[in-house]
Amino acid sequence: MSTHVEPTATRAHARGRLAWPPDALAEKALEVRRDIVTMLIDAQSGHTGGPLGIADFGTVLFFHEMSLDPANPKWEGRDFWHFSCGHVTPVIYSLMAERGYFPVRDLLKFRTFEGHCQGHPSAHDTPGIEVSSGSLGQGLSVCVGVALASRLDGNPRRVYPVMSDGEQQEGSIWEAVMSAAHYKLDTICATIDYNDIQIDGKVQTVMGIAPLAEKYRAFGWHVIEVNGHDIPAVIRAYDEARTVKGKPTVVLARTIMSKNVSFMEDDYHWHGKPPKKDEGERALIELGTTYEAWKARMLS
Amino acid sequence: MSTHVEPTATRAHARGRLAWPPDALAEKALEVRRDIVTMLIDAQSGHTGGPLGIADFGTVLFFHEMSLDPANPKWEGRDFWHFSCGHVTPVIYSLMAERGYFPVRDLLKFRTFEGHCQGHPSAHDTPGIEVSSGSLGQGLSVCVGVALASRLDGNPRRVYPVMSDGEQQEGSIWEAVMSAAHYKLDTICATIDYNDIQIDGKVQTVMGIAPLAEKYRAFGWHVIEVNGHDIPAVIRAYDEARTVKGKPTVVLARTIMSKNVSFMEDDYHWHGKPPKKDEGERALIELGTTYEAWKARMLS
Amino acid sequence: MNIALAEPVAMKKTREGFGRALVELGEENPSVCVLVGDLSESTMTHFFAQKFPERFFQMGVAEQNMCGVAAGLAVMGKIPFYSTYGAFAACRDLDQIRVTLCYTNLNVKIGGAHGGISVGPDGATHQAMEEFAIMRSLPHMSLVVPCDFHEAKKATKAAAAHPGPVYIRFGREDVPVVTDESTPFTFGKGEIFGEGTDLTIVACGTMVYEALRAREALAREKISARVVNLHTLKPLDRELLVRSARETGALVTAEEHQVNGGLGGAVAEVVVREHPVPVEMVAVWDRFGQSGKPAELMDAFGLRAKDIVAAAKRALARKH
Amino acid sequence: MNIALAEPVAMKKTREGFGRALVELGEENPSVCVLVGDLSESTMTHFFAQKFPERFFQMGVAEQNMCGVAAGLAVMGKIPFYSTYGAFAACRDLDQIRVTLCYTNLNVKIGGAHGGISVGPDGATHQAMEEFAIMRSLPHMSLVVPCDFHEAKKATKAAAAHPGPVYIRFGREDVPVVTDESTPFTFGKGEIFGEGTDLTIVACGTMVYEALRAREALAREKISARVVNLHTLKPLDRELLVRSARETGALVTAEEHQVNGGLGGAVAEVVVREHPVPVEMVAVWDRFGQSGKPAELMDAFGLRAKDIVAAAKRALARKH
Ligand SMILES: Cc1ncc(C[n+]2csc(CCOP(=O)(O)OP(=O)(O)O)c2C)c(N)n1
Ligand SMILES: Cc1ncc(C[n+]2csc(CCOP(=O)(O)OP(=O)(O)O)c2C)c(N)n1
Ligand SMILES: [Mg+2]
Ligand SMILES: [Mg+2]
Repeated sequence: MSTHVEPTATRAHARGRLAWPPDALAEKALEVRRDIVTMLIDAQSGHTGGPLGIADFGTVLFFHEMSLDPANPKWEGRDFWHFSCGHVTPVIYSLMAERGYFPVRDLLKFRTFEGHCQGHPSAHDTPGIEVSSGSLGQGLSVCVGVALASRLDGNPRRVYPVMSDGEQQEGSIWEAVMSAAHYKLDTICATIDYNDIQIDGKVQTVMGIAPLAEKYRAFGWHVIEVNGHDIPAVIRAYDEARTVKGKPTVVLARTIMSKNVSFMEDDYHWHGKPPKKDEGERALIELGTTYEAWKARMLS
Repeated sequence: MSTHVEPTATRAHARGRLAWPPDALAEKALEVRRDIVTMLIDAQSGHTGGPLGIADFGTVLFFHEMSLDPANPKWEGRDFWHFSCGHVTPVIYSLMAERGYFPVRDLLKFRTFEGHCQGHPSAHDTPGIEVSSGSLGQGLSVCVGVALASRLDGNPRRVYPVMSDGEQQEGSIWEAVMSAAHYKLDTICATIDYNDIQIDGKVQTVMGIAPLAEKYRAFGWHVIEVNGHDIPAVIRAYDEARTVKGKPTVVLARTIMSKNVSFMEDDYHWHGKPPKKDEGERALIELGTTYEAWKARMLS
Repeated sequence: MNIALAEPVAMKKTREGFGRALVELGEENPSVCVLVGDLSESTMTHFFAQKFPERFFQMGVAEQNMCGVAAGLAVMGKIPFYSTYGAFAACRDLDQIRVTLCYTNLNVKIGGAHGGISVGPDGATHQAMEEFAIMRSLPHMSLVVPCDFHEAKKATKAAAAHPGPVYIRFGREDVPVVTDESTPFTFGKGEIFGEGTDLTIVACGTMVYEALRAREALAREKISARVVNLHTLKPLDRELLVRSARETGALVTAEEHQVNGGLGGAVAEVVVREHPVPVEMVAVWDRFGQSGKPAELMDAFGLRAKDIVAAAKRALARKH
Repeated sequence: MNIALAEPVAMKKTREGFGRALVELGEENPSVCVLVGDLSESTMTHFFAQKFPERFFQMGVAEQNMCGVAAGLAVMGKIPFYSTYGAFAACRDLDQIRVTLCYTNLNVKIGGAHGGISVGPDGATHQAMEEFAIMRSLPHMSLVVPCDFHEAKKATKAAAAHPGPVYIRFGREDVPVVTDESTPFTFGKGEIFGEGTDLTIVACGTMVYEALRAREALAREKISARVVNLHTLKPLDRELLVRSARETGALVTAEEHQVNGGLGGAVAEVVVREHPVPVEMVAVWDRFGQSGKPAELMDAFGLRAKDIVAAAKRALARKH
């Protein structure tokens, strides 16, 4: 499953693990950011900051790490991914579309009555979304269940929950953390978007979760701390996780909210609002394109 | 409030902190165990193991550590106590009755239609119970609220939540643990009945919570580990807790379920069932009395 | 059909029907899994645990996680049943039930033990009496309330066969066995357990037995009461309810549950929309339970045949 | 009383009424405290936070703990209001609400923001449409659903004055202002917002405006509809409902909530017990919401004046 596949647009639909090289991943992460900003300009509703911060490690997951089959989302050889922080749909949908789950143009119907890209992930509407989310703190438990089922079936499937940091305040997360260690689920490799921001401000000010690494260690997990924007480092982190036996792994991905859009970076006001048209156009220029050009690319 | 009061039956009703000496506390703990077994023989329903294990540190709380006024349960100078593990009502009610909240004879109506001693603590029924409980994992949050309110009022009140160890599996506990540290509530001194037993067996087998001390430390608490049956050591633990500033304290009281009844000790089958009449009589003999004698004492 | 009560009537636990059915399901279908929240004996899932340890998951005292783990098992094609006391099954993990289970429409079954006031000495916290209202409000959720041991077995098997989330409510105590293996049971359909023309008593769970006793008492006073065992509260058998309203002109509902939004509410909603007739409700009147012997509590909370008889007479008096 | 709608009608958020009322309460009563789960602007509790930082408690994304902490504040004599989105306020901490708040009967107020399908683009997970059924089932709990900005303020103030747990439901969007400061509001009592003789439309929340529009449309067809603003669903104004059933002979209920166990259910339960008449229900028909513009969704889910008009005609046709 880990045979390296050449990164060409078409091969993004390929079954299995793409294992793209870092430069190709960086390029794709840039495209994902452009998708995110463009879809939010059209939707005029939705979350900007988290998705832009997740773009880098998210791209590593979808285009390097995970074994997937977009054409057949329920492929039995697939790895399982689930975003417990359902509000980051712009990056989830962009990664899915770019990977080939559905046409990129569908992103332009984000949060509309007609589109399938709901405000929060809906298994009922979007091909490839296996479990709905949007209420924080529920997803890690689902992944524990998936890992237990895969073990029962003798399926080596790896399981990739993605969580946000504010979400770590939910007690249900710690129930799931405790049970994953209790059942020694070493197929679980969670990633936490550790941007230290939530809706009302800095996570440490709202309700401190530090020292998060020590918390996970005390709960019996293997912890890897990494710069979530350093693509080679993120690749190494997931490689390391695959070598861990007898305990689950959490990758604490230090990120900057709204990364790569200067006037949005590390600002909690961008947690849940979309850019106005002009703000979005400025953002896209910083991202090396224009609204018209990128929208045309998305529609093509 | 810490003036030492002579331990005489009558003085158990005294307002304030009794600060009884260890020998008097040991004697009272023995009486509490006798109450527990006797009330359970009559009720033929209820929890035996947890309550017998809590008797020692519970007696230290009610007869040494806490400032209370049984005659006026809402006394504004009172410390606040709350058993989050509501199922241990036999020890709660015995401690309350022995301390003077209500007649000891009321214990003999435990779990009956007529009595006020409900199966789980009911603020609606029992004088001195301030908050109902029985659903695990809710009580520490209540104590955080009490500590915040007391701080707002400039009241130095200390707050004493009691939790069980199986209860540590509830995520709501970790939400409360996180918030108590976030708000630096050093007036909170929690005790955990760490008997390593829950309904279905050993806590470590059912759903491991170890290393519990490290978990609490990683969540920003001061941790004191103590033998929950060593009365002088428990007294020292609570003394130490009063010196801790800027963070809450948890006393991990290592206990033996059903302590001091040889044929019940450390056996999870005694979590939730009462002794049959003959079993109870044997237990009371081990506790240095008889059913008739102790019941007469309770009725007097 | 007219159910004839054996004299003396045998007594058995509905939760045992659950536990036994799980073992049979485990034998029939390797996808069936069971999860429990540190209550394997109370929920009688220990039978399954002994037989299929590898498919039994002890989740400890963590209901939210138990629900989510069951969801994950279902995503991978398993048929998970998770169980704890109904008060916690319906309330502690409701957000997970709503979003992860119901919105995704996952094939997860919930066994809620210790439902009703008849739970007895444990008192109010452990007497689940709000689950009907809660589960009825959730899209995609089904709700079944078996009346005895045999029906509990059938309901558990039917839940496994029905795709999507299902909540099944069980009681704590031995309750009268009113059905046998051969009594018909169709998920989503009520059953007439006693024919009658003057009014219809619609009951579920333990109240079906009380309804049958009430029918006997009413018969002695020349009042002909139909008894409907409405074991499935959701999806609701509207057709049978409307037909009973039309044919008998008055209804009495009987449930071991709060009066707001439960069986009585479900019946009232159908009746006013399709065929308004007088309805009297026998239920817990918007109050918490308390400790006591199950029988004492059933009496004190007005959940007996005599209370159904009195309600029947009030309903008849209002019939025009 | 007959409410006259201003043309054009002003638009304002009910949750802003909540936020403004909290500030006034904070000024009047030093015991009033506010807690929020990382949503201070969405719940508009930030006004209070700015004015009374020492009495404002940020609890982060931890609803269960927020409920328990509020309980502790109440035990010590404070009057805590805690707030988050209704979907989470009613579901994530329901076990705490049932046992710690309701069973103890503590003086805690819950502000559930973002209720109803009109929440819009966020989609199903964030559109709370089950809270009425859930809160109605809990002993000691009260439930208020204000229809506009002014009523939201009054409801918040009334909740502070009423001892015991109270849940108040707010919406996300600007909604028509149908009342003013002087419009009467009594906790636990419905208000007749439009007199009528042929039938009665019982509505709450945003649907009160739609009901008033429906009344105008029906009037044009010579149908005289009474409109009752039933802002308090619990305790229920049985007297007014029964009187309306008796005087007008047919009812239509209108709510931005699931059809099972909500306003329609509450009305149906009273009507069948006291004065059976035809009732038609305008509600969300046991399905999850979705993304879309609030107006699109109100249309698509059949929650408009025209839907009430159609229901009214169905109810009249069944009236004898
Ligand atoms: C159970 C629950 N409570 C509250 C919310 C509302 N909400 C959405 S995102 C969020 C927190 C945002 O912080 P974080 O999880 O760190 O995401 P980020 O802002 O970094 O994208 C909250 C409170 C929710 N979705 N679910
Ligand atoms: C939320 C909740 N889930 C389940 C239960 C049922 N229950 C009562 S006690 C208990 C666990 C017992 O273990 P522990 O807390 O350690 O108490 P101990 O046996 O040591 O007295 C459980 C699962 C409950 N009371 N509340
Ligand atoms: Mg964050
Ligand atoms: Mg224990």
